[in-house]
Amino acid sequence: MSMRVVAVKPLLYGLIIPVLLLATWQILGARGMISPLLFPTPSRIYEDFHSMLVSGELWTNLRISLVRALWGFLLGGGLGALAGLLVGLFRQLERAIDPSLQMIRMIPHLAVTALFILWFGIGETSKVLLIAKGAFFPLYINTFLGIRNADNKLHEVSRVLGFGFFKRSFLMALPSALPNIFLGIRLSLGVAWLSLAVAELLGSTEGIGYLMMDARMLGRTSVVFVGIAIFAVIGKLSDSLVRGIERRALRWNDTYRG
Amino acid sequence: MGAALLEIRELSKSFRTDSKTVQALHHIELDVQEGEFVTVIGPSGCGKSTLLRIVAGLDVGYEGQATLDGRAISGPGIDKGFIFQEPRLFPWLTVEKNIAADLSLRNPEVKRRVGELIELVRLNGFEKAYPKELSGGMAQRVSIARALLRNPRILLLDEPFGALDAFTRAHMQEVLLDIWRRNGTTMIFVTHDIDEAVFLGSRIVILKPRPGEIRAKIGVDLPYPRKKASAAFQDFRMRVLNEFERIDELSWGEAGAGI
Amino acid sequence: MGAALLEIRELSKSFRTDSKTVQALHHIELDVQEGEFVTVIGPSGCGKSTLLRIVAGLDVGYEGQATLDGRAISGPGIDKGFIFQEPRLFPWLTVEKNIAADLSLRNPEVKRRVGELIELVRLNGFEKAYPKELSGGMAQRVSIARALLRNPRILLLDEPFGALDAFTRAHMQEVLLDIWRRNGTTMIFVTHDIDEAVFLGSRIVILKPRPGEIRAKIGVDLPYPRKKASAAFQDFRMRVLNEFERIDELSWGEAGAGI
Amino acid sequence: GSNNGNSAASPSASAVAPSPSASEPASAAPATTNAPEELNFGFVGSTPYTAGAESWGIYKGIFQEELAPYGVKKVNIIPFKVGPDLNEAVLSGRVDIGFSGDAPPILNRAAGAKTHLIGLPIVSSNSLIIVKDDGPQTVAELAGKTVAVVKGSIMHRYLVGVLKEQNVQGVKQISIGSNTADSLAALAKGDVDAVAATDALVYKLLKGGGYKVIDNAYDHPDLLATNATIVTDSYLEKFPEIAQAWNAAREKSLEDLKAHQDEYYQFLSDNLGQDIEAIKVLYPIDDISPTNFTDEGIARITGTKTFLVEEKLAAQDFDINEWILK
Amino acid sequence: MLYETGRLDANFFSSPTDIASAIGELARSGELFRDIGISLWRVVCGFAIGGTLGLIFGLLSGFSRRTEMMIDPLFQLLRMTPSLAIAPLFILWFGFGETSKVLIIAVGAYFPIYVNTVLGIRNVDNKLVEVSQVLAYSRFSQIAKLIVPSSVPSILLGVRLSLAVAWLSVVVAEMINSKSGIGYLIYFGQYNSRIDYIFVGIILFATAGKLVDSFVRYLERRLLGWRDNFKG
Ligand SMILES: Nc1ncnc2c1ncn2[C@@H]1O[C@H](COP(=O)(O)OP(=O)(O)OP(=O)(O)O)[C@@H](O)[C@H]1O
Ligand SMILES: Nc1ncnc2c1ncn2[C@@H]1O[C@H](COP(=O)(O)OP(=O)(O)OP(=O)(O)O)[C@@H](O)[C@H]1O
Ligand SMILES: [Mg+2]
Ligand SMILES: [Mg+2]
Repeated sequence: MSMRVVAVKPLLYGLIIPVLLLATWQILGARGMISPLLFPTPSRIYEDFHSMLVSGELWTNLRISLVRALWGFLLGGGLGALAGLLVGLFRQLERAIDPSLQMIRMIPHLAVTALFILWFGIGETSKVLLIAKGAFFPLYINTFLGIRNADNKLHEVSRVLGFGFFKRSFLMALPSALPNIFLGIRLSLGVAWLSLAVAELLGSTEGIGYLMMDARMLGRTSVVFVGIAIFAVIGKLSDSLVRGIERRALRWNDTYRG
Repeated sequence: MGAALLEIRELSKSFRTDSKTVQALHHIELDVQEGEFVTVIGPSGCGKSTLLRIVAGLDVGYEGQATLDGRAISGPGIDKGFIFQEPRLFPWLTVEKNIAADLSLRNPEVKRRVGELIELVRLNGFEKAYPKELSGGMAQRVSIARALLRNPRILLLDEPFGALDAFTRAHMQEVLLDIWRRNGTTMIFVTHDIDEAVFLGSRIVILKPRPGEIRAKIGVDLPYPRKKASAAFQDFRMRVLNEFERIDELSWGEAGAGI
Repeated sequence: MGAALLEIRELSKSFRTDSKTVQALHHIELDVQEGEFVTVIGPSGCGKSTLLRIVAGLDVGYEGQATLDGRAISGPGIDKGFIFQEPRLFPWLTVEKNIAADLSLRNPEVKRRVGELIELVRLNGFEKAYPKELSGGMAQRVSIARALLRNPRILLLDEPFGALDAFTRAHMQEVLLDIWRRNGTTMIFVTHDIDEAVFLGSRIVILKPRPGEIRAKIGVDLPYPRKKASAAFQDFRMRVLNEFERIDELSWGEAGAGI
Repeated sequence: GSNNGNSAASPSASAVAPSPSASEPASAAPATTNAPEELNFGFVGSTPYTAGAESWGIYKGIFQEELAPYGVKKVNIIPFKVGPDLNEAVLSGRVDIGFSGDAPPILNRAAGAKTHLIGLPIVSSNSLIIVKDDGPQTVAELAGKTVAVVKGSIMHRYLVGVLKEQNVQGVKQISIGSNTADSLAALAKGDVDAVAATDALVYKLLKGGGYKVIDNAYDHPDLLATNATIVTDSYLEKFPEIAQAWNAAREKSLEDLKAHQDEYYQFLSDNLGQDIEAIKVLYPIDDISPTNFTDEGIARITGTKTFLVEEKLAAQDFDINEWILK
Repeated sequence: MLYETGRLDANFFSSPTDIASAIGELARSGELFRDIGISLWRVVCGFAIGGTLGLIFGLLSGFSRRTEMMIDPLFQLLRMTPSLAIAPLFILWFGFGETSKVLIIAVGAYFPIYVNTVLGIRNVDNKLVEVSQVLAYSRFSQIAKLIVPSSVPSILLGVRLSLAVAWLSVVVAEMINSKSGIGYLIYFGQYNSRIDYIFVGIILFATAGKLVDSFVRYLERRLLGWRDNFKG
């Protein structure tokens, strides 16, 4: 089996179900068995997608959303990983801050939008921070648990070799936690991406989330679906990217491969 | 001889688990002088690893005293090298990086020493291999090299040669004796092989199990290099064997005869 | 003697990694008869474990043929027992549950046999202990008991006694011989201990490394039970040692002398 | 936000007394008896019931009683947070009769939803512009400033109308958050200079001090909005007499409501979590329109539609008169 | 304190005393317990459905590469789909009753468990997999006695994330046609200028978060005593 085949096969398998679903949807829609107002047919959605693409409207909004999601993810995810690392390494710190973080974790975005606006205004800050709030937790918890899942045997090795705090973190704890950290990154990216929908409510005039809200308000369902498809596809792409990096980074892992 | 480098007094250690309590060590008394080569033997599960771990500073929560250089042992340190019973390599690092561990291979001095050690443990060609690509014995040799790189003042070895074939083992014994002689490293060496214990040790400590107690301490006054075939060697071997055999719980007829 | 139980023809196996390709086995030819006790020795990293894993059906992707009962080995099965070089216990199961593994301890027959085996490997009192509470040798004995419980037709042992002290080891050797005699189990036993190889095997296979090839196959026609002190035993030992020593890459002067 | 839907609870401070209607109660003899057993009535709001004769009637069981002869066994009353939610439910056929501010059903209809208008239960929904005490003092001062408003809502229509009327240029309009609280937070923070809102949502804020209203729709009667009741065509098919049956029930409920005013206010107070005083100011009974269409109502809803079409918010233009179920 | 010195805007914050009195008021009327009860019930049902399915599909996908190739991309697409897209579908299929609320929560709860289960399985030590092969475990034994126990740490992590998402989804679920529940309480507060209710809601969510976390930690202690892992 050549490398090409290896890379293409999973893709083909993965396409089976989505393609079947889309085809069914298109056929049922075309025959009028699904309300085209509620669920415009894929071809209709594609037409809108195409015209938005050509007009440049799509790209402008997408770029803004991407930048927001990225900043939010970097900020929230970065802090989450850092906090997870510290809390994972220090029991005292865990006692001190983990309970509060666990409480904050459960507070819904929608309940605090007014407070975010009050504190951070309606500029980019509040949007990015709201996304960051969402992206923080999956990475925090996964990093934390990844570190706590580190094999004590290796921890003992690091002690015997006289590793200081930094070496212990970066040469022992962090690599041990890598599989979990990658998962955390994937979950955080997803959350960051989905938080856009709420964040772009906060006084936005552009962005994919805004576009969807607006279209929904005005009953332009096919535009809503363009947004949904973009969310899904870009989300999936970013996820696949992380998994690609993960596969390379975790080559050393001798684990079950299914 | 002045005060001993390592002093162990009335050392007891027990493990409490949900189901029961195991007394791993009981009233151990042991002094180790600077530069000594102490070999420790004893039946499986008698507390050899536990003793080594306490000296390394990995296990605390024991009773009695264990002092190194007159100070209570508070934790592991770079001056105490430890070779674990299993290889315990970092799975994400290649052989050479595992040996270097926290030292950077970009440092030419480190690079050179790592290269030397790889040669010494006969792993040339496997510098870039990951632990999952090594055989059992190869992994064990990597962990030995890792401990040797650091030139510790005291080296604690927990059955380091257990997974090696007779020849590689003999080679590694020579390597170890060489290091001992050259650097004056204090060695505490746990083994299951009585020949090995006699061949290497300037003193042999025999433990008996449950509770782990010292059965005997035997000074080996044979000159180095020792010849395994010599009569004097065989004499010592028999003495150790006898002590070992008297360990009550393990006295089972004929089996011992052939060892 | 009819067709061999296990037939290995022109077996080669190489591992490809990012950095290079390692030829672990090269043109291995070996027949094992039903009820034979084959011991395998060879330097560390020469491919012993790889050979055993292929016979067990754990490694596929080799060249040449390996047939059991005339059929190509397609995967692991209940008729082939395997004792790994490391204990590989399930960390979430207690000792007795590790031995029972997928069998239920609520079955009184299983319970009885597990109890017997625990007695046999001398782990009484540790039935309820978790792997992390065991010493290295104790864990290894659990894994031996686990394989013995299943009464396989062919038992593949990869240095099973490596972490055991001399006496426990001698005891386990007796236990193994006893099982072999009573059940007629075919044994393929990898060891580093030449004494052990001669003491147990009805035939000894000597491997040489890189590429892993068979250096010699020596039939041991000493009657059981063997006496390690006997002249005939020592003769065989020397023969094996000589073969071993001639393995080119590993010829290093004096070291071998004392083994 | 709800403000978009300008919830049925849309209040008014003045009492525009509607001309008493002379409509006949529905005929007692139903023509069909095979109407679906359950009728789903959806409205925009956040509480189980809202202001108006419909809620009251359903609460008291008057609708159930009136519709029973047609075979309706159960009337469900379902709140939706925002207009689009209700619109989607209407599209999916899960809501048979919808009740909200006029903008959402117009937008839905313009986008192709098959519905008909069967009533304008309120025809004088107010909107206003609120600022900080030290903010712009007149509509004219809004020039070059930022105003928070929900796009496509009655407040939006009012704001655009007022600005046009007074020829104020360069006003930046933005939508903030899912509810007016978010817009008000932006006002408090100083990120916007004014918010176009409805009375109910700013009542508390005004009472607290520090804010004031600089303009409201009562001063521009053309810009007052209506609330609309629509029925889906698919439901109409199954139950052709629904309009008259529904309106008869509403008529009866309205009479009952007027006969039990204190009870009604108490009911609203319990439901909306406000004290009676506020309820009386925010949801005066006089605000509830008669059941029949009035010219004033039709003019106002046509105004909203025209606005939505002009602003290119509605997907396409349509004729309100054709929309009204005859 | 901050509140009393006037640093916080009374229009957007409630003083602790206000919140306490709101809680008292809600508790007296029995509304508080009804709201907690109903939200709790929805979370439990939604989590039970979503969690179980997540576990099952996670097992399927983790266990077989082929299944993973088939279903995983779809799930990853769905995972990135805003609930906004899903809500109307649910209304269409399931109406406004409890079913759609519970299912919206189930969808939220599904993904963390699914993803973590797949990871847990893919992190099972290959050495132990070989042991199970050599011992000729049946497919079932392999799942029940090897894969599941060794992925328990990961699965529990998934449970933890899932429970959180389930609680957060309550807010989405109770957006439509809800007449009770904590999400409803928050909406009620938002749309009727009852800031104190919003804060009561926030406090309830935070408390739920803490409790859920303590519960999973308790489970971890009970179930994972066998582990020899880094303790910080
Ligand atoms: N972490 C632990 N928890 C509970 N019991 C333990 C623990 N570690 C060791 N023990 C017990 O202490 C005793 C001594 O163990 P130790 O590992 O020191 O033996 P050992 O002499 O090194 O044996 P071996 O030669 O088999 O390695 C054993 O009975 C073992 O069960
Ligand atoms: N998974 C693997 N990937 C790459 N190389 C491997 C792998 N497994 C084994 N090897 C290589 O194959 C050779 C033989 O390994 P094997 O484990 O069979 O040796 P062995 O004879 O059992 O040695 P030991 O006595 O040290 O256990 C070694 O050089 C090793 O590096
Ligand atoms: Mg030990
Ligand atoms: Mg091996």
